[in-house]
Amino acid sequence: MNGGKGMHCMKRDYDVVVVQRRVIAPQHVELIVESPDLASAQPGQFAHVLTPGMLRRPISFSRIDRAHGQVGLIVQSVGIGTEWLCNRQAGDRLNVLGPLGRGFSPPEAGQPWALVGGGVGIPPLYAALQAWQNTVHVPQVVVILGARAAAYLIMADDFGRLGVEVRTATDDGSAGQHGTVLSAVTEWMGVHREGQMMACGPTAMLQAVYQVTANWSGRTQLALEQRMGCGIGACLACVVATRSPGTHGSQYQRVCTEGPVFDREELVFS
Amino acid sequence: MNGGKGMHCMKRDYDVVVVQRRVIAPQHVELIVESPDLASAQPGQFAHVLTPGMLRRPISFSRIDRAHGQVGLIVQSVGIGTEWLCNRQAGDRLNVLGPLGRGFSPPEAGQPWALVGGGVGIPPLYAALQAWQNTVHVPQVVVILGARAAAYLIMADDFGRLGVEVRTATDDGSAGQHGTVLSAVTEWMGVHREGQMMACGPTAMLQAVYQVTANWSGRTQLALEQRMGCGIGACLACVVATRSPGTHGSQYQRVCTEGPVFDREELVFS
Amino acid sequence: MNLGVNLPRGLVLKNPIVAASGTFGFGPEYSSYVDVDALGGIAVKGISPDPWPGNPPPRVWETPAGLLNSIGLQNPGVDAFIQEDIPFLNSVKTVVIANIIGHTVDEYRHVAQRLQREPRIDALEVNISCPNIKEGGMSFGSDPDQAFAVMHAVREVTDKPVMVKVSPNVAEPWVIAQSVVAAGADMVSAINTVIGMAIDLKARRPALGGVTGGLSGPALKPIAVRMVYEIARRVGVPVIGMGGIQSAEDVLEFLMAGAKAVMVGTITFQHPTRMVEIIRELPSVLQRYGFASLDEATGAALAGGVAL
Amino acid sequence: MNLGVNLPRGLVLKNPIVAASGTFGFGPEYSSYVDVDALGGIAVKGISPDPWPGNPPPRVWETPAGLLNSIGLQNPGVDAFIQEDIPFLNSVKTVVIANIIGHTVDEYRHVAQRLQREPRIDALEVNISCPNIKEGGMSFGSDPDQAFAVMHAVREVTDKPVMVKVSPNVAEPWVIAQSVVAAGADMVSAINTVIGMAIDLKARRPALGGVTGGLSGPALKPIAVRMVYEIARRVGVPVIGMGGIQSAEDVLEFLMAGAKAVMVGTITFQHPTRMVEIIRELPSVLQRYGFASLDEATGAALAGGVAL
Ligand SMILES: Cc1cc2nc3c(=O)[nH]c(=O)nc-3n(C[C@H](O)[C@H](O)[C@H](O)COP(=O)(O)OP(=O)(O)OC[C@H]3O[C@@H](n4cnc5c(N)ncnc54)[C@H](O)[C@@H]3O)c2cc1C
Ligand SMILES: Cc1cc2nc3c(=O)[nH]c(=O)nc-3n(C[C@H](O)[C@H](O)[C@H](O)COP(=O)(O)OP(=O)(O)OC[C@H]3O[C@@H](n4cnc5c(N)ncnc54)[C@H](O)[C@@H]3O)c2cc1C
Ligand SMILES: Cc1cc2nc3c(=O)[nH]c(=O)nc-3n(C[C@H](O)[C@H](O)[C@H](O)COP(=O)(O)O)c2cc1C
Ligand SMILES: Cc1cc2nc3c(=O)[nH]c(=O)nc-3n(C[C@H](O)[C@H](O)[C@H](O)COP(=O)(O)O)c2cc1C
Ligand code: FES
Ligand code: FES
Repeated sequence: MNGGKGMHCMKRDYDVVVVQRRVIAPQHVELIVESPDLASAQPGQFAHVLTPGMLRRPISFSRIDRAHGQVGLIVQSVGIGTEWLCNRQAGDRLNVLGPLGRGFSPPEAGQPWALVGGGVGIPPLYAALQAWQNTVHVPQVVVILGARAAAYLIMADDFGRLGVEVRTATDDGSAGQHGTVLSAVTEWMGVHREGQMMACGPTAMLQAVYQVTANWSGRTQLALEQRMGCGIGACLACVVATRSPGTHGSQYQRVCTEGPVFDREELVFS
Repeated sequence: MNGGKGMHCMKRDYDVVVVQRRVIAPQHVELIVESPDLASAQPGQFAHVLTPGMLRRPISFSRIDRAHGQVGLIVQSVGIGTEWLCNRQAGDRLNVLGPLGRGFSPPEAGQPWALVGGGVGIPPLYAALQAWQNTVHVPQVVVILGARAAAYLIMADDFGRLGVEVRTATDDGSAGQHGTVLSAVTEWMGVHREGQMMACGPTAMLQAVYQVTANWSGRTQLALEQRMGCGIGACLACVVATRSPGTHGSQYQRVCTEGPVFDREELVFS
Repeated sequence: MNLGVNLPRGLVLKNPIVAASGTFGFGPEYSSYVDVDALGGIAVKGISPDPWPGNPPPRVWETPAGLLNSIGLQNPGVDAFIQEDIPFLNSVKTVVIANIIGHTVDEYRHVAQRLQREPRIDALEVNISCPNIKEGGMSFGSDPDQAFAVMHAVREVTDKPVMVKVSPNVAEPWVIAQSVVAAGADMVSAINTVIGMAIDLKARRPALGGVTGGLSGPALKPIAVRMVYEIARRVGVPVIGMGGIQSAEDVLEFLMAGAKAVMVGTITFQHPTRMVEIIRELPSVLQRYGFASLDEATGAALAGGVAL
Repeated sequence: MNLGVNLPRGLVLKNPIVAASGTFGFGPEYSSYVDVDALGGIAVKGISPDPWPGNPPPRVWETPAGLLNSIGLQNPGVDAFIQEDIPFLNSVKTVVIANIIGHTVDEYRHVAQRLQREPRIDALEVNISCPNIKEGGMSFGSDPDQAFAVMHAVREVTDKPVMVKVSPNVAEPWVIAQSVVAAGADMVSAINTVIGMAIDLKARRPALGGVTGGLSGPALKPIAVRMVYEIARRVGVPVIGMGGIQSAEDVLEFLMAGAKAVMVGTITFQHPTRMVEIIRELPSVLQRYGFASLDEATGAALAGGVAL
């Protein structure tokens, strides 16, 4: 079609089949979809999923099973699009674009590693741990999970089965520490002056992590959410303020293309 | 609720259940719905049916079975609303307003009676014949049906089973007379200088019937279609030009309220 | 929660949901489908001095999440309205707002004067989207001076509460709103329909008998919310917002943009009882978003860092 | 069926479907999802003399059948565009239209002049919805004289085909269209987005970082069709129509309202390949409605009894 232009290996939107659906928490559903294409994703990347709304919905991968060509999507029902997604059943098809965006950079060997997740920010951290736990040797791994209440501490068991230390915090104290992930994060940074952190969750949580890591000498990667249009870099809807200029002439970079994962030093986060 | 105002016997929109669905011609589906309320309808009245569009869709009754509290709706798929309706299955619910509008006046005893229908204008004529064949004594009944082609001559068998004379015409000559219902109508008027006619069908057909009955001394009732908003008389969307003023100060009357059935003498039809 | 709304000149709505003019007839049509008395009020169809015939059909056409209409303000004239419709309206236990229209300033004045003597009419809504036949057919609503003249004439002959309904088909509807307030309008209602058009592909002609028509329904909502926002922060009088309301959340959106009450139109065609459902749900929706009263909600999105 | 469209100054589109400015980036972004060469053309994002930062996020919000955006014309400036984006565009085998923006007449002239020397740019689209910073921030598109001044300045420095993109946020966009044609515009493109707004109920503030935004998508279609109709019958130059196109039927609707070609924007976000599908389906849709060519369809709903 684009003969002669080597750069044009045509991607496109495509259909994938839901092979399994399970309710994992109130208003939270995990869909396992079959798709070798999506299963080529890096942890932290996302699929842009067609729903009945005007725009597609960005959803991260909760697990990436390259061997079986399957990925997981954990969806929290918060509006028309996610409600529709949560109602999909095994056998249904989803139309997707992806995998999209820049995922997490792999952890560095030899450095302690903290994965800090809140709400539906937890799934991509699981995908990250799954991908790199056995390929990168790190001396210590801790997973710090936060949620409103015990019922919403999604994937805690999955992490447990990977044999890593899991600390939890809930707003209402119904499981783990009473409060946010912040105290566990601070405590961990106190012990590990060097190290690496990957965080994903609600903007308020990421802002707090951004603040407390200000004087920490480790590396912090934050996976952001932003309202998106195209999902592929064309519309400049999904921007976040950054220190170095992105493309298109401003201090803004695109969450869908340069992100969703940014190094904290890149961001201007208030 | 409206205590004291005797006029306010509250109607409302309500759900009815589809008990049977059958494909009766290409793109034509008959839905039998259970509803004693709808089954109180007069032939020629309609239900205003909720579909995924902005507005409801007006659909006439193809049969009215008061005894069993059931009515039939024959729907031709011509757009988003009717396509959705044609896809309803037994067990599904429809939300309706109705029965609405002014149906056919019953035939007068002693006068020969012609029912002239085209396309999805045929169903209300069947309801009329069913209602009055055994209650009003008329000396002669003829049913004249037109359609694009043989496959679209809906309900011809149903009429046949009522034991009346059925003449048919198709645009392509694949059944009955080649051409429109007009020649059968003219022929019948030639034989019956007095009599009564009820016609329902596409606007072009009704206009032709309107023309050819201009000097006929019988009574002609025409059931019209018009784009509707509310369906209950409030929005003045569904008007047709008439000789005598309707309500609301113009020569227009409302198809949903004063109609859909009008005496030809009422109409200014060009 | 108290849903009452106090408006100028002693006009009190029992709740902020009013049926929009032209979508609720003259009252009786929907009265067997909706408990009219439960509504905050009803605005009847536009009324002119003499009968207006309206436009040739077809008069409605659907568009994505919207409705085009070219009814053309068909109405029986003010005398027939008083004689034939007020008797029914006398039995209604809620606020009745007469929507008035005219082709000249004198026609508006005439209708307002006739209705001044009718106690059943609680307020007037001056629809200035009509073409001014003396001034070449441009609508009264597209020129601040003409809008002023209409409102000024109406104010001379009535002491009833008066709202002027502004048209969105101008660059700066708030200038019109400011002008009618200067002329004595007690309130502003916003917005009327946006002019639109559709083609009937099969018929190869404009879909509406009136060629162009007015767009209403959910498609309009973002345009309407913006107009309410722009007007509310510029005029010192209550704004009645409308355009595409389907739910109690939509009502809250208009309140937060600056409206004191709302009108609901097109959705009634789909769901005759939706207005009553909205009234029922409104207290819990307000609470869900942290508002203890209607007044707290009104204008809530204008405060806090939004530059005027 | 031949889908080619001949436009002024030798501009030829292989088909009437052009990607709308701001929805297709600078070309490369969608190039791995769509066969860009199959399109009639692409209009790149608005380009100013210097980089513009754009508005703070959030920059998009969904509305019923519509999309609000407040991107704020973020772009790297004409120099970066020429250096970084033209190389890719050189590999594209279809028409490239540069959308140009500025805060003063001189800024528009500057961008047009810089691009005059770029053979890859086949045509200019002058976006006059930008605020005029010298004249108090009102957009160039809301005043016929200012619109004239912009087009006049552009015409002085370029002999490329130029279309002016009119804004629907004025009472009479056709007056603006007539004015820019008088100033030398070869074509008119219509319409840009309608200003709208939404409230984020949970956040209790306007949903967009820019407070108000531009409404695009299917909700807009009836407004856009009407504008194209009003403009096409008043200006003697080709009109490129747009606003809410989702299907080949929608394209036909714009053609029948008077457009010679169309642009397609928001729907691409949902379906990147929709434009290519429309191109494939267009011949059979034209035939289904009885048209043997594009030209037969253009303006078909204007003829036959529609009073001007
Ligand atoms: C990179 C990325 C990854 C994400 N991964 C997940 C995930 O794995 N699981 C999950 O449940 N959610 C995830 N989200 C959030 C998810 O996309 C939103 O919850 C969803 O778009 C809401 O759509 P809705 O129709 O249900 O809500 P509505 O509020 O009806 O949506 C209206 C519009 O706002 C947008 N929107 C609303 N909330 C958000 C949000 N938080 N972020 C971005 N856009 C939003 C929607 O896309 C839509 O365009 C992710 C978001 C991003 C940006
Ligand atoms: C009193 C009355 C009785 C009817 N009875 C039947 C019947 O028994 N069976 C049947 O199949 N059809 C009947 N029709 C026609 C039917 O209502 C239309 O075919 C239907 O509304 C088309 O909707 P759509 O969404 O499929 O088409 P679209 O073209 O997508 O509809 C768009 C809009 O136009 C309106 N519309 C389109 N065509 C017509 C039409 N011919 N008449 C009125 N409005 C129209 C729709 O209601 C809708 O608002 C009747 C119409 C009227 C007025
Ligand atoms: C069929 C119809 C008729 C209308 N007639 C009038 C009218 O007579 N006077 C008026 O001021 N507005 C009239 N309107 C406008 C509505 O009152 C309202 O401003 C508009 O429809 C937006 O609200 P909605 O989206 O809730 O319908 C009419 C609207 C419709 C749909
Ligand atoms: C995200 C976005 C960005 C846009 N940016 C521009 C722009 O830079 N220049 C311009 O002239 N129009 C811009 N537009 C308007 C579109 O080109 C088009 O006029 C409008 O979106 C209507 O078409 P649609 O409904 O098919 O999207 C933009 C629209 C969107 C949705
Ligand atoms: S969503 Fe369009 S650029 Fe990111
Ligand atoms: S459809 Fe509203 S009056 Fe007939």
